[in-house]
Amino acid sequence: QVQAERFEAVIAAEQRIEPRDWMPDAYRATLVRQIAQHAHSEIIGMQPEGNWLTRAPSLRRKAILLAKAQDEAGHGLYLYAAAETLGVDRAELTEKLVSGRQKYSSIFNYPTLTFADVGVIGWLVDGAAICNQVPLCRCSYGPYARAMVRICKEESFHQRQGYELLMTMMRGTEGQRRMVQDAVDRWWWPSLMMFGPPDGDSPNTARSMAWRIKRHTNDELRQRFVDMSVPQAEHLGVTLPDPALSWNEERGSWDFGEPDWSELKRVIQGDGPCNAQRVDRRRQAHEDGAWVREAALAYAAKRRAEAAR
Amino acid sequence: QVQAERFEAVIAAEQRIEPRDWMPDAYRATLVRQIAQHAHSEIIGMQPEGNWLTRAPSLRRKAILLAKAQDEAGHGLYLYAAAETLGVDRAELTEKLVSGRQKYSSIFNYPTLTFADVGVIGWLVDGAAICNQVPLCRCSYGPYARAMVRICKEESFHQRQGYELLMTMMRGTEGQRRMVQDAVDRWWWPSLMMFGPPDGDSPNTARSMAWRIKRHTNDELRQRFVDMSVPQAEHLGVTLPDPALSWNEERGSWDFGEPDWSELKRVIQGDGPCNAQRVDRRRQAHEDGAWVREAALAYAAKRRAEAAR
Amino acid sequence: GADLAAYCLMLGDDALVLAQRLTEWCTRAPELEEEVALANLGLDLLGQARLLLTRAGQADGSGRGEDELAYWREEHEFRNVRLVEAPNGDFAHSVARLLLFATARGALYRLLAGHPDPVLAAVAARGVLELAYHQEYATAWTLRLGDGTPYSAARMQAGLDAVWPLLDELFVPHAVELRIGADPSALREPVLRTLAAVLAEAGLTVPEARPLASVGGRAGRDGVHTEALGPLLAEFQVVARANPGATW
Amino acid sequence: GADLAAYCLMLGDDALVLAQRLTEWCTRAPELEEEVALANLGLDLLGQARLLLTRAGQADGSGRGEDELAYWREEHEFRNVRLVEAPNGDFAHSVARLLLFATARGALYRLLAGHPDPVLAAVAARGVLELAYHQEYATAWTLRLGDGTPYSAARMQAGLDAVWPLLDELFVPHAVELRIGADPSALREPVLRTLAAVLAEAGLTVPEARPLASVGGRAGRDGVHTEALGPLLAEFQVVARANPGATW
Repeated sequence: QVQAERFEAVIAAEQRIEPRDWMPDAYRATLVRQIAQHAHSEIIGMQPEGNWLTRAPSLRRKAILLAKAQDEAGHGLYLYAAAETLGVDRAELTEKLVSGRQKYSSIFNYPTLTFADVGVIGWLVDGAAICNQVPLCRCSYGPYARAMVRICKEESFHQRQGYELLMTMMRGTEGQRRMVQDAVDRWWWPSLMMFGPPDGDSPNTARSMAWRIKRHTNDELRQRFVDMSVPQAEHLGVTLPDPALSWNEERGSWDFGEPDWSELKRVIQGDGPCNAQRVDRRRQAHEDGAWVREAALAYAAKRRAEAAR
Repeated sequence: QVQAERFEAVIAAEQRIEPRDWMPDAYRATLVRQIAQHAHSEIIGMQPEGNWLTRAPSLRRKAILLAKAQDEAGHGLYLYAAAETLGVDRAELTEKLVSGRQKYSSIFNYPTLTFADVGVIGWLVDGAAICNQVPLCRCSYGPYARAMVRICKEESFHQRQGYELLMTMMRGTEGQRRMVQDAVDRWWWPSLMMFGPPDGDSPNTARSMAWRIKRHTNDELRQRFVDMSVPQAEHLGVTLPDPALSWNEERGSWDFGEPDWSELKRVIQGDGPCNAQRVDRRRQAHEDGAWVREAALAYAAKRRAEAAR
Repeated sequence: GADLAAYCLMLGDDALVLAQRLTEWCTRAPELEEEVALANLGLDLLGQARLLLTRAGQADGSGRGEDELAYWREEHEFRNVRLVEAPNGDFAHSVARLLLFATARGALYRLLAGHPDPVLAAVAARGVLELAYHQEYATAWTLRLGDGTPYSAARMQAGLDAVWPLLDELFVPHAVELRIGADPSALREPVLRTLAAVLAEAGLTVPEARPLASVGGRAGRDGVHTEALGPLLAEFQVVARANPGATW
Repeated sequence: GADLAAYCLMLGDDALVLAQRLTEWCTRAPELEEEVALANLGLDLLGQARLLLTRAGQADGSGRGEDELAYWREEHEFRNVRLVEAPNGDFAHSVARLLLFATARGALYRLLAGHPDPVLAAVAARGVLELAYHQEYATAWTLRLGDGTPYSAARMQAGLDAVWPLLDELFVPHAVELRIGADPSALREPVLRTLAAVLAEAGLTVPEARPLASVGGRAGRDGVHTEALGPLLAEFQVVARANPGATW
């Protein structure tokens, strides 16, 4: 009881809960689920762009993309480490990912079909991720908040690189401009859906906000993203595929159309264009690597045994 | 003794030995080895050209190449069937191939590096094979001789198609002509080596000739091939990479340089550019297919059991 | 003109892309007889593709030949369903895909054999016979693998489960198909019935998998493919594109 | 000029092609730490390749940039040794290749750090540090796998056996190397000694495999490669070539 009051007080004072502090089971469970999904998203998120690594059309872009993939693996590592402070381990979470028992961001279940997709993922997907994540830098759970600070810094670097790629392509050939517009057409709506279902359909939001795990509702973040993206699209010279998009003088915000929530639902249920492919790839890598991980453990055990002698 | 005399008489009369006839063990062993090597060569020989199947630059050439690969698998089937008439089975021979205990023609241990290689293999490699094989249509062992009749007919069709591809390429772009010349430069000497070591180095030739398994010495066949190929090269407009090549008025034949027998030796010993790759691919296919073959056997056994009921 | 061309591209690209996947089996088949058979299926489909692409190039008035259409279009201009571009997987996976495709395409060709366009009608008429053999081949292997060993039955079921979500796209009518071809939604029932009978005989389960979602309502027939098509085309087109202006 | 350019292409292509093979590991590594490490090695090699190709384009007077050289040369114009183009195989196979390459290339860079060409000298000087890390990484994994489980030891030995025939090509001097670079045959002894020590510690056997034969005396440095390079380049170059005149 005293512990619970102390916990509430820390939250109310906008201070951080640390691993050794007492916390409610539901708080812990919510965080584990969220951090795990976030970590999984970083790892699965390497695939759509990784699809273009071997085909990047300039050595500079290849280096940028490879560095980004490396960053994402690193983000996964921080986040799994943050989850481990809550008493779960990485192997267990990976097991849940590859067996389909834990989710990752649905956006990664769409295919990347041209090199422009790499740029659009940087611009829109990383952009949406940043909108989601910046508030998490002030999340009540210390290790997660600190991981987010570092991750957000790198993500905004990735976003700038993505946008810069698109700017370069828009100044290029007709074919390049067509590729950019086509990629925007395919990624715009899925990006909006990254913020999750409409607030009315998001039962856990209130509790997460009370716990300072979440800071804004899905719809608030979605609006912020749209308001940020529309002028960027104009500057880029692309059309966003939403005829309902219009400036609302009164609200000082952009009105926009309704995403196809039934599509989101299908993707979340596992029937998206790439769900099976993404999980299969991760599972295959995990299974193919099992003997390597075992060997490393066996080797380390032998060295420890020697040292103990 | 009577049997041996009858055997010798059949051979002397240029008639055929058939599967149920008595034959000396050494005759049988020589034939098994030769037919198996020949069958293996058809199957391994699918790989160098098969390398370009998915990349053939026109649909017509893709169809031609696919039909050729199909023919080669068919040739392998006839030849394994011919070997089976001598009391060995296909599975046993395949086992010997994939474990490296039986050879195939060394020519297939060279890489195919451009699409022109497909044409040059048709022209030179199939051409050399035909020189070797036409006499085998009169081989003393009936099933082998009959298989060769059918095979030779298809091989000469392949040779004409290869030559026709090269003619088309030589009439094409500068790049295509360069590809053809480059391919000829790489394949000419290995093709000459297809006839085996010089006669002085070929200890089994005499016995095989006595048995009417072989009809001409290696050097005779090699000379025939050179005499046939030089005017074809001229007609094509390519240079054969042998400065010693010159018309010998007296012999009514072309003089030519000495192949690099040490290279042939290395390739035969297993160190050629593609030996490991070729056998690995065949072994991989064989191993990957094991469960399929087992399933087919199990299914057939179930159907037989049902029918017997 | 434009509709007929678009329709021929759809059917032609289906055949072309699946032929390419079948050629990938060359030198990798489980048995020599399968090398021969798979090459044969590939040759049939390649032959259909050549006639259909040639017809498309005539019908759209562009005068593009089969090779121009096969080698010089970009990925988003290909109109094949996603089923045919999926990687081969193991032998059971390839058999499963072939079973679905051959059953559905054979049924479609039967409808098209009376098409007013003489080329399309001729391709369909010959295709009915060819696809009947493909279907028979795939059915025979489905039975062997499904009712072979426990391992092969598991592989066969896994292959079916993997390709099943891609089946439905063959039955979703595109506007062009409704205008000029046959309505493929009419095939759903009979094809599913045929497949269910084969699977029942093989002791396999009809997968419950739902259809693979499209991207904002667009899929293969609209030029929106999976990530598998790009690498397939890169390999397919590389030599032709490296030699512009060449004849082969 | 021409010799320096040719030499920079040889070393640059080695780095470029191996970087490409390393990037193929991305999303396929056995552990996340290995994802990070392999990407890091790839980035180092890609960095070296970019400097060396740029230098080659300056030195031959053609003014070709790194991308023109990387994306618009044909296979026979690539000058890398065949070791780097071989397919990755499993993790042990990739580790074995990396061990051989890093040990030999590190030794070469040490010789080249005092090269009269300032760019080459700078690449080599930084490369010495980078390759030392690559060698350390490969050595650590060779030990872990060689002295891990019986299975991993078998895989590691198989990987070594597979790549060993390709090692010798690194030590066969090309005329250009003798004229402008360092004689790589001087590296044979010390590199083999280093490798033998690592394998001994790992409980592995130094393979007895003989060097892979060349084709009529020509190999990677002469532009005569294995069948693995063509498909690698097809994938590598496809987007750049599909968009001539584009900037990225």
